Amino acid sequence: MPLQTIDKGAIVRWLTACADSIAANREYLTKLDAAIGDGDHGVNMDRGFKAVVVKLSAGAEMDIPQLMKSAGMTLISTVGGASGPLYGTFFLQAAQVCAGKAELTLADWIAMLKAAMNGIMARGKASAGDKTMLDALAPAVQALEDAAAQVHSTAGALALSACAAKAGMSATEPLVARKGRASYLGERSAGHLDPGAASMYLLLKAAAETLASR
Amino acid sequence: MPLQTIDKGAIVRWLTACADSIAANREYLTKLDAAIGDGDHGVNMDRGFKAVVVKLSAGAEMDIPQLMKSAGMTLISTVGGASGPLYGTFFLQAAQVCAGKAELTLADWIAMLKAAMNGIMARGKASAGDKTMLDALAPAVQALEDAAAQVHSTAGALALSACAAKAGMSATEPLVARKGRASYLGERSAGHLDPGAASMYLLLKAAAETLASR
Amino acid sequence: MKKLINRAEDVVRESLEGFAAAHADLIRVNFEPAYVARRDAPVNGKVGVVSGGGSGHEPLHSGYVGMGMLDAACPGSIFSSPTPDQMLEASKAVDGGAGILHIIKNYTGDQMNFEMAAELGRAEGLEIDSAVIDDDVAVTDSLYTAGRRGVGLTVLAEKITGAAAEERRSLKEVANICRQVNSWGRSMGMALTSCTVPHIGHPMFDLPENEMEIGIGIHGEPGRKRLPIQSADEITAMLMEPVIQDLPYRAGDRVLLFVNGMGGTPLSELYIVYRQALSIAKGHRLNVERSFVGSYITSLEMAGCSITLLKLDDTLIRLWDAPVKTPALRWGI
Amino acid sequence: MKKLINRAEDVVRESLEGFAAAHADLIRVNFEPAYVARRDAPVNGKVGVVSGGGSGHEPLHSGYVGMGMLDAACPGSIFSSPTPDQMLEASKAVDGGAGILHIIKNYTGDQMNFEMAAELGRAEGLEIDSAVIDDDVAVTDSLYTAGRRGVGLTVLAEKITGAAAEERRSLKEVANICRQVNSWGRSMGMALTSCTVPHIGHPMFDLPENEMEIGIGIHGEPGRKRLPIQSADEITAMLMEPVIQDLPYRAGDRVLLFVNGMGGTPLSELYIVYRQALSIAKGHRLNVERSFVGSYITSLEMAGCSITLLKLDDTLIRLWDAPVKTPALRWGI
Ligand SMILES: Nc1ncnc2c1ncn2[C@@H]1O[C@H](COP(=O)(O)OP(=O)(O)O)[C@@H](O)[C@H]1O
Ligand SMILES: Nc1ncnc2c1ncn2[C@@H]1O[C@H](COP(=O)(O)OP(=O)(O)O)[C@@H](O)[C@H]1O
Ligand SMILES: [Mg+2]
Ligand SMILES: [Mg+2]
Ligand SMILES: [Mg+2]
Ligand SMILES: [Mg+2]
Repeated sequence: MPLQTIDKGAIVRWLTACADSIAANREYLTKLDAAIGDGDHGVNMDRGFKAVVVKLSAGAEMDIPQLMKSAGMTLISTVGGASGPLYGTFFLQAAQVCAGKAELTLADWIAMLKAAMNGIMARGKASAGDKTMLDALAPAVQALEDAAAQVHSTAGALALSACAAKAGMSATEPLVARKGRASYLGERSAGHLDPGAASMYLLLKAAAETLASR
Repeated sequence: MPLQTIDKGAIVRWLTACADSIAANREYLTKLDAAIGDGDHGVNMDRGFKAVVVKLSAGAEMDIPQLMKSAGMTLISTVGGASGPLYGTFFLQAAQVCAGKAELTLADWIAMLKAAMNGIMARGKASAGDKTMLDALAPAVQALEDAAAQVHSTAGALALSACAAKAGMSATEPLVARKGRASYLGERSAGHLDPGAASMYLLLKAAAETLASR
Repeated sequence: MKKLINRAEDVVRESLEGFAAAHADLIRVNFEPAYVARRDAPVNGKVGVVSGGGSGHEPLHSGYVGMGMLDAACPGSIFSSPTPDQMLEASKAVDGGAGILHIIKNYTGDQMNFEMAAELGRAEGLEIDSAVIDDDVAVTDSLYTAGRRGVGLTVLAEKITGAAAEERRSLKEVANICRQVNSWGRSMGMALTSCTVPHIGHPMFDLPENEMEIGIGIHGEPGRKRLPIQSADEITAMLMEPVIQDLPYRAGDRVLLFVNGMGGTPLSELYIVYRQALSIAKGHRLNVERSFVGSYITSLEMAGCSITLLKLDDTLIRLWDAPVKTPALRWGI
Repeated sequence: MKKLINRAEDVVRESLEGFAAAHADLIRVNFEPAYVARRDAPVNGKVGVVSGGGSGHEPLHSGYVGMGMLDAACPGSIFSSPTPDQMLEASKAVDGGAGILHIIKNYTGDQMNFEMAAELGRAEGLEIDSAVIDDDVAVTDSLYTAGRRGVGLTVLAEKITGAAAEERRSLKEVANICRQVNSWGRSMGMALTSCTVPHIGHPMFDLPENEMEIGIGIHGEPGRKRLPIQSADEITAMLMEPVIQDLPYRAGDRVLLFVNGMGGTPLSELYIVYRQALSIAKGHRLNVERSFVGSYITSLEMAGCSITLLKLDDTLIRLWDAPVKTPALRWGI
């Protein structure tokens, strides 16, 4: 049986689920950011993803790459702060990799996330262990690649990647931040989850819950 | 037996006792003023009377009118606020009435307090019942006059005047202020003692305790 | 007590020392007795404009000493009127031969101390006139009180009167301009928090998290009434309507709209209040020709604001726009 | 929450609306996307100086738009970097044909958003250079962090850079002046209280009555360490010494001394800090040739202060003294 593909409807459901999850976790993300940052992460992400959903409804004509690009541009112009450009880059880079595709295979999705990750690394000059959103994204990409090598189902691979993202997010707690605002706290940044890692986990969890279901 | 007179030593002891009593009640007066004014009465009076005492030690040569005038001038230039000019006037007016005297009779003292009271009324344009220092001073003057008419001892008359001042002070509590800062509170000024009435009582109590004792 | 101070009793002096050093190009400070005078005082042939009052309202008054505004300011203890000797020495120091105007905020203490200073000054041959500022419409039954307080309008009066003096007008004219400003201006203020006087060490009154005081003065006194906190737009209406009704300001009047911060309120919030105040003014068809927004007459770190309206004519506008060069207010030069 | 606001989500827009109305003679405001531009922009042949950052630091940056300082400022949400489209549109609006300089406070978000804006702008044919401000010596191990923060020096850099642009210098020269200011300036700040972001509704951190944070930034973040409250003189020394040691400033250096309030601290206290900072500077035999005291870059209603030193030469002094005409800073015109 061929691996299940991801169609445009799934991407729309995913983006909508992202917005719902961010909205539901707005105070939680804000609280995480207040502890080691400036307390705007939840509000900014919520504003951004609400705008993404508005664009969705206006753009019934868009294909998958256009949807991803529109999400990226919208986040860039509505989120602000560090996460605006970073999540914007995430979607823009992913869009480039799937150019021309009407449906995505698991391999496409992996390539997209990898491009997204590289984009974030280039934009933010951070690496794994710096206590950033990368600490949730990188293990998720790795888990997807491992799963794909083992011919998992698309749904199973996505579930594994969400699981790895969650572990990666949790692992940011003891870390001392080396990038972003939290790094100013030095040792005092340890003992708190990174808010960007938490939001990244929410997006990847939403992917697992929507991309491979009809 | 002639009524006991008040000599220069007694005036010095009185001014010193005033300073001690104001210092001891600094927080109390401040608290009264914080409730219906601006909370500076204790501090301002304390600063003023401390300066009066410094002048005392420097002015061994001064006679009674000079002592009173010096106290008045010192209060004017160190207290500030409403009570600076008012208590300054109190001492300056009293000084004028005893010009040339080396010793004071009870009648002199009554005339001095009366002049002081009139000076305060002229300066502050307040009358009895306005919830001011006058509400302690006016009954004290009245009590002195009544006592003198009945050929009391000087000490007894002074004690009665302090007693009347205390009653007058207490009677300010239910009043709605019509003069000074407390008047801005309107009805909310009722239910609090007037700070200036309280300090006036302290001065008159100190007089009873020092002027007629050796 | 969360303050950047050393000993409570040194606050006014040390602050004045820092002020003197920071603005030595504009002012000089005398410490015994304490007053601030413009550096080039006395200015020959010009009326000397002198004000003063308790400290704790910075930048008022010392921050407004300089060309085009005050010739001298006398700082008292925190929230306490200064003493007559300060005012007397300040008046002598800035006497340019055309007389001295005392601008007095209407508080019993300030009135009496300035009155004594004027008596002393006249005895020494100075020509002294005075003008009183009493713009606070929160004090409604002024027959049964010490009268209206002088609040926000004081800043506008000092600016405009100073400009009139700079035009070398006579003492009488300068005093009349100041009185005109007073009769054409009205204010009202509110507080979200109390403030802490250093020597007291705790807030002047308790204001629960969800309450505010309407009709406060600038001395940490509680106001006329305590209400649940409301939105900026509602609060602005509560201040603007009594101000407008009081003069009253009428359709077509040209006005200056001044939104003042009490010290602890961020500038961004003052603009939110300004926005609504302007809209209310427009609703009454007032022509807001000049605007002024900032913390210009404060009550230590109190959070809150006041709103002042001043009716304008061509002369007042010219005097408001005239150059001013002081530590806290500067334009045109 | 003790704030003069309506709905939390409207704070920035409504404040900007009030600001636009109050200063229509100096600036104009674009709302979609949000930026403030000087009224006469673009100025032909002049480098356009553009800055921006999160809101909540007022008067920074919008208050500094006008002749002699910024051509445009982009306000973000409270404590959040603005977005590239704001910076792009602002840059286009003030492009007088001599290029655009972006002055960027060194925060990850600001850096990345300005970077994207510059990429977009260059793609549209704009000539854009940038200069970064990172003066906060509280961030010591900058190798392991996002680098030093941009704090108090930003105000001085915007003033001096704006004056250089006003002299019609080239983009390269203007950028270099800004970089020189950055390399010659150092700051450090402290907080007595936290501050409350409207949409959060409670203080960013708890600071007990007898404690303070040393080494804070301007975003309500806790600082490097928490200590018992000390006297103003001791606190001033705690800020001044690391600042002086860092550059280091040496005996004989000419400097500007800037004592900044974080928003909730009265001006009078800033002068107490200034007094001691000056005395420490003199102790190090620094020549304090210019002084600047006030709440110019704030953190909402936070109580606290920061101290900035800037080394001066004749050029920087001339540019500092040059006329400036903005809502929040004005002299010489
Ligand atoms: N250089 C970077 N590279 C990758 N992620 C980063 C970087 N800097 C910050 N982040 C992420 O951004 C998150 C903060 O986002 P947000 O609060 O929206 O922005 P800001 O810090 O500007 O307020 C951090 O928790 C972290 O995960
Ligand atoms: N017009 C007046 N006549 C007489 N006494 C007055 C008058 N106004 C105020 N006082 C007295 O002064 C007291 C307040 O003094 P103080 O607190 O030192 O001055 P201020 O009100 O200027 O702060 C009041 O409690 C009242 O007794
Ligand atoms: Mg943040
Ligand atoms: Mg008082
Ligand atoms: Mg007082
Ligand atoms: Mg932010």
